[in-house]
Amino acid sequence: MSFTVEKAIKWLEKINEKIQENKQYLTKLDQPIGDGDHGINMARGFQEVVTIVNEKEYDTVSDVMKATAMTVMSKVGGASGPLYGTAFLKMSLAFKEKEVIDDATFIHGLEEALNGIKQRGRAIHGEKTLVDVWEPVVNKLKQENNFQADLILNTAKAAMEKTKETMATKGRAAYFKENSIGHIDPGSASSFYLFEALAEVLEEEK
Amino acid sequence: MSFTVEKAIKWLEKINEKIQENKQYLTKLDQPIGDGDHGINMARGFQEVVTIVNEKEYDTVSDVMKATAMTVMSKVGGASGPLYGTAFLKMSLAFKEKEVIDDATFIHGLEEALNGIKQRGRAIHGEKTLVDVWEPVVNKLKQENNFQADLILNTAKAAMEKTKETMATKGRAAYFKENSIGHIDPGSASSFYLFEALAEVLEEEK
Amino acid sequence: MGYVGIVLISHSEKVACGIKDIIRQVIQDVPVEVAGGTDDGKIGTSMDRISAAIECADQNKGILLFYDLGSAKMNAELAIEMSEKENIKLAEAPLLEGSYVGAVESSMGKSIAEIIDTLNKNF
Amino acid sequence: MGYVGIVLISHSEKVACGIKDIIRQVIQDVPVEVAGGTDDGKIGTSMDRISAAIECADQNKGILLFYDLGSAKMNAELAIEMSEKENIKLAEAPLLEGSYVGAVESSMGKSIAEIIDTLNKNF
Ligand SMILES: Nc1ncnc2c1ncn2[C@@H]1O[C@H](COP(=O)(O)OP(=O)(O)O)[C@@H](O)[C@H]1O
Ligand SMILES: Nc1ncnc2c1ncn2[C@@H]1O[C@H](COP(=O)(O)OP(=O)(O)O)[C@@H](O)[C@H]1O
Ligand SMILES: [Mg+2]
Ligand SMILES: [Mg+2]
Ligand SMILES: [Mg+2]
Ligand SMILES: [Mg+2]
Repeated sequence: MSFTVEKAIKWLEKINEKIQENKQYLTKLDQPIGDGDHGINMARGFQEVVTIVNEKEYDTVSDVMKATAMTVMSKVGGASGPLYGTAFLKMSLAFKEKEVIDDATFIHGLEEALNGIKQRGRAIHGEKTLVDVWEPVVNKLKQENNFQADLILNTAKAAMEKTKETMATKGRAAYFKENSIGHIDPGSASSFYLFEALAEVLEEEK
Repeated sequence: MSFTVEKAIKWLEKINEKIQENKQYLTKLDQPIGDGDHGINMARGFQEVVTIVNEKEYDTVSDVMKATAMTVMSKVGGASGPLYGTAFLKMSLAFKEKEVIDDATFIHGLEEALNGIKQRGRAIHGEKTLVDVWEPVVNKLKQENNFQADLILNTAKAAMEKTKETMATKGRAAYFKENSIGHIDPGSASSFYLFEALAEVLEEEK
Repeated sequence: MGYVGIVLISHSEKVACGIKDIIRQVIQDVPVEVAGGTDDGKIGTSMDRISAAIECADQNKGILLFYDLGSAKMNAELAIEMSEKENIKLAEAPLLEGSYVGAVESSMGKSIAEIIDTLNKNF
Repeated sequence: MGYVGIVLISHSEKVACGIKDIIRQVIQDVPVEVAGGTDDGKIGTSMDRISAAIECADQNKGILLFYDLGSAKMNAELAIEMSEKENIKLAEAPLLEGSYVGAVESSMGKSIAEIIDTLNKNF
């Protein structure tokens, strides 16, 4: 595929739809092991993202990602703001000066985003954070080296569900130690929606 | 001498007079190496002490000291509240069940007060705190084993002035490290007034 | 049985209340009481406010006091000595960071000794 | 030349303002700026507020940022990266206790490296 400005905006709109729909659910996930604001944070941020990317004309996907990054950083609040903000900023940088964003470039962009998240949060895989969803998805995509909607969706979903079994060692949930086991990580759930939205954009292309 | 309820109240009234008169000065001492409230704290506390000890009839010096301790603890605020509060509380305990408070008993009471201050503040002599005035005065009194107004006055005054040369290692002034040198310790100044007042009570007796 | 109570002692009432807000976003059940500022609302600490906070925070499972600067500690110690209650402890940990950990631990039903243990490990 | 500026980053606006009050009782000259709460005044942190505070605290002698919990740190790091200024550092010390020490040190004309050194020794 070739990832265009139009597709990028579609992706962001779909992310926002899912987050608005699941705002309460995300917040509920954040209650037992956090401060109960993840849904509120994400909904506020992505609502604004959709407004901003539709307000202006964008020449490149890189510019769309940059605008998204800035808005997410400013509006989300909480840990997910700098984390997702950094992710979109890294994608923006990875897509800079690329005429066409083919599968390999896009996968590279997602990998850069993952690295950005890990660096920002000083987190590795298995700490019950959104890294636990991003890393398996990126690895799977790198392995296959092309985009398949099903692959993304299934990998993201399984990865998100797996966070239920792990103990948090980063972020607010880490204060709860063993008691964090048995709950899905809210950030992993929102990351699942992000990849679910991506899968749908790819689906529609067919 | 015999330290009576009347003398105790006279002592407290004289302390208060001196503190009210020097309120600004004490606060000024607390500005370069503290938070500039020592005069305000002490003036508020001892004004209330004088009100309280004149409001009720007291049978024993111990009771007067107890009432003073409670008022100082409640009203002074800041480090000097618990420190002077503890001092008067220890005196109250030392004088308990004593029919007559002779020189030896009173000196013992002051020693107990000093020990209470040191324990409360975890301070020893030389740390630029009110201990630097209390300890030389108590030691001198123990040496001589009787009360002489001059001796108290001169010892307290010299000790207070010496705090100018030392570096604070306890209390707020300790944050200023070397920069605390060159300033008289505010708590040592208020302690000087306390002993000056005591000297005057002894003087009047003659 | 209730939870270990948390008392926040600060020179500033705003600080104590703000920390309580931060904790309350996460933990609702644990008693968290503030003793901020002097009796007349100025910067400083008040033994009376600390004593009152101790009374309110008590659920018979112990009370943990967190303080900010010098005189706060001395007033806290005085309040502990004046209190009739047992099992009141002064936490040697940063006020905000420590009390947040303390409140989360208390919400998990930990004892005062277990909480102090965690604080010692963390700070 | 001015002083090293202090920025107080807390999840709570009250906490940040209250700490500033405590510092201001002792230190008047040093720039102390608050970045507390989210843009809409809720519990959380805001990169924009941190960036604004950095701007105001700058006297060309460096700026030291103090933060409370997790996301405050990430937002502070982002704000540092986004800023054009040099010599902005994140202090790894408790918010209240650390910033009080930092402000006193700054008032004595210490450099940012010297202040960080003191903080490392104290916490
Ligand atoms: N240090 C970290 N590294 C990676 N992810 C983190 C980190 N801290 C938190 N997260 C992610 O952020 C999510 C919480 O986001 P949110 O609730 O918006 O922020 P906050 O915890 O500040 O309230 C967590 O579920 C987790 O996935
Ligand atoms: N740990 C301590 N041990 C003994 N004395 C102390 C201690 N801390 C402070 N002081 C005394 O208290 C005085 C300051 O009192 P005050 O200004 O009323 O309280 P604060 O410092 O809380 O504002 C100091 O000048 C010093 O003499
Ligand atoms: Mg949250
Ligand atoms: Mg939050
Ligand atoms: Mg003072
Ligand atoms: Mg004070």
